[in-house]
Amino acid sequence: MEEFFHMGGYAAYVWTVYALGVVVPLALAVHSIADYGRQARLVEALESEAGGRIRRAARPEQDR
Amino acid sequence: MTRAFFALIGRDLRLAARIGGGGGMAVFFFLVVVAVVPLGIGPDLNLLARIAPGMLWVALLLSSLLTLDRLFQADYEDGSLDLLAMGRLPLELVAAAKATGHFLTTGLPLVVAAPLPGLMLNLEVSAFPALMLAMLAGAPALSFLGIIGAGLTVGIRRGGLLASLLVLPFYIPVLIFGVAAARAALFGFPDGVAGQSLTLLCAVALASLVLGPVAAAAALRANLR
Amino acid sequence: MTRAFFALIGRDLRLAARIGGGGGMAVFFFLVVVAVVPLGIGPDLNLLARIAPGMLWVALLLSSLLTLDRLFQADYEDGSLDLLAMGRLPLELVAAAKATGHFLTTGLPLVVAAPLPGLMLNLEVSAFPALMLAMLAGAPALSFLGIIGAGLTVGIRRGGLLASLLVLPFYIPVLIFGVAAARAALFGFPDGVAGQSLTLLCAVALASLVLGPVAAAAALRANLR
Amino acid sequence: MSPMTSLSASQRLQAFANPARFMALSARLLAPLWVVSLGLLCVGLYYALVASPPDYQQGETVRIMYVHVPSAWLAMFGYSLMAAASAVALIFRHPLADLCAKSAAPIGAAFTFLALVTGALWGKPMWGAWWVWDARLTSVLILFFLYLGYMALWAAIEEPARAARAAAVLALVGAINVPIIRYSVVWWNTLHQPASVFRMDGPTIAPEMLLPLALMALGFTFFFVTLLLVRMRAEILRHRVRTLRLARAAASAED
Amino acid sequence: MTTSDLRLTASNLACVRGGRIVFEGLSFSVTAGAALVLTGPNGSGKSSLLRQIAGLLDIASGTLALDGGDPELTLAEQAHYLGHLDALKPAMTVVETLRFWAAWLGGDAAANAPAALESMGLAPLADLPVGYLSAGQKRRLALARFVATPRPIWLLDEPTVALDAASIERLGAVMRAHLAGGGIIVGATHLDLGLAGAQTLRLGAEAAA
Amino acid sequence: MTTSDLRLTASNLACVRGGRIVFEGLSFSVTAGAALVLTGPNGSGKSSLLRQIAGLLDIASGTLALDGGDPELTLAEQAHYLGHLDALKPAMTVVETLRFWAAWLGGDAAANAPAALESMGLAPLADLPVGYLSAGQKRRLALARFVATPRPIWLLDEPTVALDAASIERLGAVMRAHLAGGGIIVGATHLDLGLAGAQTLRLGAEAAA
Ligand code: HEM
Ligand SMILES: Nc1ncnc2c1ncn2[C@@H]1O[C@H](COP(=O)(O)OP(=O)(O)OP(=O)(O)O)[C@@H](O)[C@H]1O
Ligand SMILES: Nc1ncnc2c1ncn2[C@@H]1O[C@H](COP(=O)(O)OP(=O)(O)OP(=O)(O)O)[C@@H](O)[C@H]1O
Ligand SMILES: [Mg+2]
Ligand SMILES: [Mg+2]
Repeated sequence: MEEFFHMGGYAAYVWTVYALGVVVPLALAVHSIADYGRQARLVEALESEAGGRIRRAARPEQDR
Repeated sequence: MTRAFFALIGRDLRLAARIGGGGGMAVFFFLVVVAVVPLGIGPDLNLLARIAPGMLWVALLLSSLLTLDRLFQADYEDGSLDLLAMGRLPLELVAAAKATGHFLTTGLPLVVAAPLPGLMLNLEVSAFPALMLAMLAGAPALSFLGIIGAGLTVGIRRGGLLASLLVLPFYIPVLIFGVAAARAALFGFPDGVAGQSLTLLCAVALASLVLGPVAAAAALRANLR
Repeated sequence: MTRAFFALIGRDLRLAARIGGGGGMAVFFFLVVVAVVPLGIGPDLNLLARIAPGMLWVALLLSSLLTLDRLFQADYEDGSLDLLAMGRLPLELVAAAKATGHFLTTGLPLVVAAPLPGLMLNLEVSAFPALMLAMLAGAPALSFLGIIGAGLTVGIRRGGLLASLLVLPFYIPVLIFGVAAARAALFGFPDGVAGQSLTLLCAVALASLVLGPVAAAAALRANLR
Repeated sequence: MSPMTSLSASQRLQAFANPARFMALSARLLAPLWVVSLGLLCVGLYYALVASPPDYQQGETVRIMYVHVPSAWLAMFGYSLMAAASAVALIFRHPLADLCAKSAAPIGAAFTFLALVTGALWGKPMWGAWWVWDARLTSVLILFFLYLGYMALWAAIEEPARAARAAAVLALVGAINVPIIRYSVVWWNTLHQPASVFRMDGPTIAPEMLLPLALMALGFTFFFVTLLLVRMRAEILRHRVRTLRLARAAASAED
Repeated sequence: MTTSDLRLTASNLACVRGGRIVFEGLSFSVTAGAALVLTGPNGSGKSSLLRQIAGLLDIASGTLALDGGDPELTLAEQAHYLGHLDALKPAMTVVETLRFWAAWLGGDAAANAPAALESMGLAPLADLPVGYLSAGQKRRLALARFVATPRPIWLLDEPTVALDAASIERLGAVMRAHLAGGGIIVGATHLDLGLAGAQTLRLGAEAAA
Repeated sequence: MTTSDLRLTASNLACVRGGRIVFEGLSFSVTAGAALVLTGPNGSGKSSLLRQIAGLLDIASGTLALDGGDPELTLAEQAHYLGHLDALKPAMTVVETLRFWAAWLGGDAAANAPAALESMGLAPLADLPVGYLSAGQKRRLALARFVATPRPIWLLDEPTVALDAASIERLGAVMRAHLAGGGIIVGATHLDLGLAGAQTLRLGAEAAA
C-alpha cells in the first residue's frame, strides 16, 4: 500500500497529475451544471412574470 | 469628491470587465509575449533563464504600453472627457483615477500571474518573491507614467504609437531598477544590491504617483481647449 | 476598380503621413524597443549578438501589433467603413488595400531601417542582407495576417489587446521561419537551411496574401451587420 | 410516407435545428451519457493506477500518460469539433452549430490546460525541466491561446449573432494549428514522443498499457460529449432569457 | 439616369436587432422620381430600415429588390447612404475628402468635385482640413458626396441635422434635382424634408419608446 | 436653487479657432430664470461659445463671469453641457450611465435617477445596454443627466437633434421647469427650442460660410 502511494519516488508528480485529472473536469462539470440551473431558473422566473402577455414578442427570432 | 473618484475607477473597471475581459486579457497578452521570445531567440533553457527577468519586465512594459493609448482617447472620442473635466474633481485626480483603473486591470493581474511565465522561462522558483515584489512596486509606476503619454496624445487619431514613444523614456528608469532588483535577488548578488535597487524603484514609483497625474492633467488641459 | 483600390491605399498613406508621422514613427518605436532590450537583459555584447536576429523580429512583430488595432476601427468609428462596404470593390480587396497600406507605413520602413538597430545589437554586418531579405518576405505576411485580427475586433471599443491576441498565434510561423532564415545565414549553417527557411517563409507569406483578405472580409461581414 | 420526406434538405436541417427537439433529445440522452462516461472513467482509473505495470524505462511516471495523452487528444478533438461546427454554422447557417462551437470551447480549453499541466509535470522528472520550447509544446500552448482568444471574442462582442459569426471565422482560420500540432514532432526535432498509437503501421505501445489508455480516452471522450450537451442546453436557455428580457423591455415600452 | 422605370420594392420586410423584432411585415414600393419619407418615434426602426436598404444590416425576413437598375450591380452599389455618422477624416481637406469618396463610389472625382462643393456652399472652405469644420459644415460635406457621384438611390438618415436654414434650402434643391433626373430618395426625419408630394411611411406607431 | 440673483455675463468675448477669429466683441447677459438662444449659420461659432462657457475652449479675449452663484465653484462646475457628442458608453446600461454621471457631476445618484429617466421617457429602457439605443434614445439619455443633477446653468448645443415630437415636448417641459426654478439656459439651435420669450443672440450674420 505504502509502495502504491510512493509511486517509485514520483508520488508528487503522479498524484498531482491525477488530482488535476479529477479536479479540472469536475470543476468544469460543476460550472456547466450550475450555469444550466441558473439559466433554467431565470427562464422560469421571466416566463411566469410575463404570463401570456409577451408571448408574441418573445418568440425566437427568425435569423437564428 | 472621494465618491466621484471611486465612481470613475468603478466605471473603468466595469467597462474593462465587460469589453476587455478585465485583467484576463492583459495576462493572456503577457503570456503570449513571453511565448514569442523563445521562438525568436531559440529554445536554449540556460539562455532563457538568464534573460528571463528582463523579458518579464519588457513584457510587463509592453502590455502596459499597448493598453495605454485608449486610456483617455476612448473618453475623448465619445465626449465623456468634456464632462469629466466639468466635474468638481480636479483634472489631476481624474488622471490619478484613470491610472489606478489602468493599474488594477493591467499591472496587478500581470504581477499576480508572473510566476507562470516565470516557470516557462525556466526561472528559479526561489527568485519569484523578489521578482514579484519588484514588479508590484514598478507596475503602478508604469500606469502613472503612462497617463502622461495618454494625456499628451489625446485627440490625435493615431495616437497609439506616439503615446508609446513619448512614454518609453519615462519607463526606462523603472525598467532598469526593476530588472536590477530582480536579477540581484536571482543571481545571488550581495544583499545590498537587491535592497538598493528596490529602494530606488520605490522612489521612482512614488515620484511617478505625483508627477504622472500632474503632468497628465497639464497635458489634458492643453489638449482639451 | 483598380482606381478605387489605389485611391484607398493613397488615402491611408496620406492619413498616416499627416497623423502618424508615416513610417517614421514605426521606425522610432522599433529603435526604442531594441534600445530597451539591452537594459532588460544586461549589456553583454556576445549575448546581444546571439539574440539579435530574434529581437529584431520580435520588435518588428510588436510594432506591427501596436498599429494594427486601429486599422479598421478608425474607419468604423467615423462611419467610413459603411461607405467602404458600399463601393464596388469587394470587401476582400478593401481588406487587401488596407493591409498594403499598413505594410507600406509599418513593415517597409522597418525593414529598410533594420541595419541601424542591427548595428546597435552588435550584429555581424555581413548578415544584414540575409536578415533584411527575410524581413522583407515576412513583413507583408504580418500585415496581411494582421488584418484578420483587426477585422474580427472591429466595433469592439477596447479591441486593442484583443486584436493582438487573436493575431499572435498566426504570427508565430512567420516568426519561426523568419528567425530561422536569419540565424542560418548569420551563424553560417549549411546553405540549404537558410534557403529552406526562406522558402517556407515565402510560402507562408504567399498563403497569407490570400488567406488574410478572405478571412478579414468574412470577419468584417460578420461585424458590420 | 413520413412528412419529413417532403421537405427540402435545408428545411429538414431547420427542423432538426429546432431547439425544442434538441432539448427533448438531449434530455433523454444525458442520463445514460453520465453513467457511461463516469463508469468508463472509474474503470479506467483503476487500470491506470493499480492494474497496470510500471514502464521498464519510465517507471511509475508512465501512469501520467493515462491522463496526459487522452487530454492532449481531446484538446485537439475539441478544436476540430469547434472548427467543424463553425464551418457548418457559416455555410448552412445552422443555429445549433454556433452553440455547439461556443460550448465546446471551454471544455476543449480545460483539456488543453490539463494536457499542458500534466505534460509539465511529466517533463520535470523526464527531461529535468517543467517546460522546454520545442515544436509540440509550443504548438499546444498556441492551441490554448487560440481557445482563450476564441472565448474572449465571444465575450467581447455584445450581439450574439455577430459574435457567433466572428468567432466562427476565427475558429476556422485557427484550425490550421491542429495539423501543425499533430505533425510538429515529425517536422521538427523535438524532445517529445512521436505518435505511437495512431500511426499507419499500428500501435507500437505495449498492450497492457494500451488498455488503461483506451479506457481513459474513451471515458474522457464521453465526458466531453456529456458536458457539451449540458452546455449547449444552457446556451439555449441563455438565448431564451435574453429574448424574454428584451421582450419585457419592449412590452413595458408599449404600455 | 436613363432608367426611368426604376422601382425599389420591399415586401414583408422584418428587422431584428439585439434579438428583438424592430419591425415586421413592412411593404412599400418607390418608383423613379419619387421620394419616401420615413417617420416615427425614436427607436421605431427608421435608421435600421435605411441600413437594410444600404446592405449594412441583415434582413431578417422578407425581400428588398431594385428593378430596372443596373443588373450587374447590387442594390447597395447603386445607393448613396448618409447615416448618423459623417464618414469624414479630420486630417484630410474638404476637397481631398470629396475626391476620395468620388473615386471610391465610382464618379469622376476631378470633374465633379467643384460643382458638388458649390452645391452645398462649401466652395470657400475647399482647402480647409475637415477637423476645422463646424457640425453643420461637416454634414454638408457628407452630403456633397451625393452630388459628386451619380447613384440612383439616395438614403438619407436625418439629413437636415445641424444644417442652417440656407443649407436646408440647398439640400432641398439638390434633392428635387435628383428626383427630376429619375432618382429615388428614401429619407428618415422627424422634421420636414421639404419634398412636396412625397409618400410617407410611419414606422412603429404602436411601440413609442 | 435659492440663488435667484444669478447672472451670467459675457463682455467683449472673442473666440479664435485654428488661427481664425470666429467672433469678437460679443457681449450679453442672462439672469436667473431666463434663456438665451444662439442662432446663426453653420460655422458662426455657436458651439464654440457654448464650449467657452463650459470651460472647454480658451477665451481669446474678453471676460465671462457668473455672479451670484456658489463662490467656491468655477463657472464650469456649475454648468451642464450637452455637445454634439453624447458621452455614452455602449457597454453600460442606461441606468448605470445615469448613476455614474450623477455621482460624477455631484447629484444624489440613487435618488434622482428614476425621476430623470421618467422625465425623458426612458424608464422602460433602464436596463438595456446603451449600445442598443437608437440615435434619439441616446440623445434623451444624455439629456436625462441634466435632470439627475441640479446645476444652475444649462448649456445645450442643438438639443433637439434626433428627438421625436414627443421627446421635444418633454425637453420643453424640463427646460421650463428649470427656468421656473431660477436656472439659466443657453442653447444653440437652428430650429425652435420651444422657449417662449427667450432672448436671441444671432451670431456671425455677416460671415455666412
Ligand atoms: C507541457 C508539455 C507537453 C505537452 C503540451 C504535450 C502535448 C502532447 C500532445 C498534443 C500529444 C498528442 C499527440 C498526438 O496524438 O498526435 C501528446 C502525446 C504524448 N505525450 Fe505529450 N506533451 C507534453 C509533455 C510530455 C512529456 C514530458 C512526455 C513524456 C516524456 C510526453 C509523452 C507523451 C506521449 C507518450 C504521448 C503519446 C504519443 C502517442 O502515442 O501518440 N508528453 N503530448
Ligand atoms: N477644432 C477646430 N479647429 C479649428 N477650427 C474650428 C474647430 N472647430 C470649429 N472650428 C471653426 O470655428 C468656427 C465656428 O465653429 P462652431 O462649431 O462653433 O460653429 P457653429 O456655429 O456651432 O456651427 P454649426 O451650426 O455648424 O454647429 C467655424 O468656422 C469652424 O470652421
Ligand atoms: N446596435 C444595436 N443593437 C441592438 N439594438 C439596436 C441597435 N441599434 C438600434 N437598436 C434598436 O433597434 C430599434 C430601432 O433603432 P433605430 O436606430 O432604427 O431607430 P430610429 O427609428 O432610427 O430612431 P431615432 O429616431 O432615434 O434615430 C431601437 O429599439 C433600438 O433600441
Ligand atoms: Mg435613427
Ligand atoms: Mg455647432
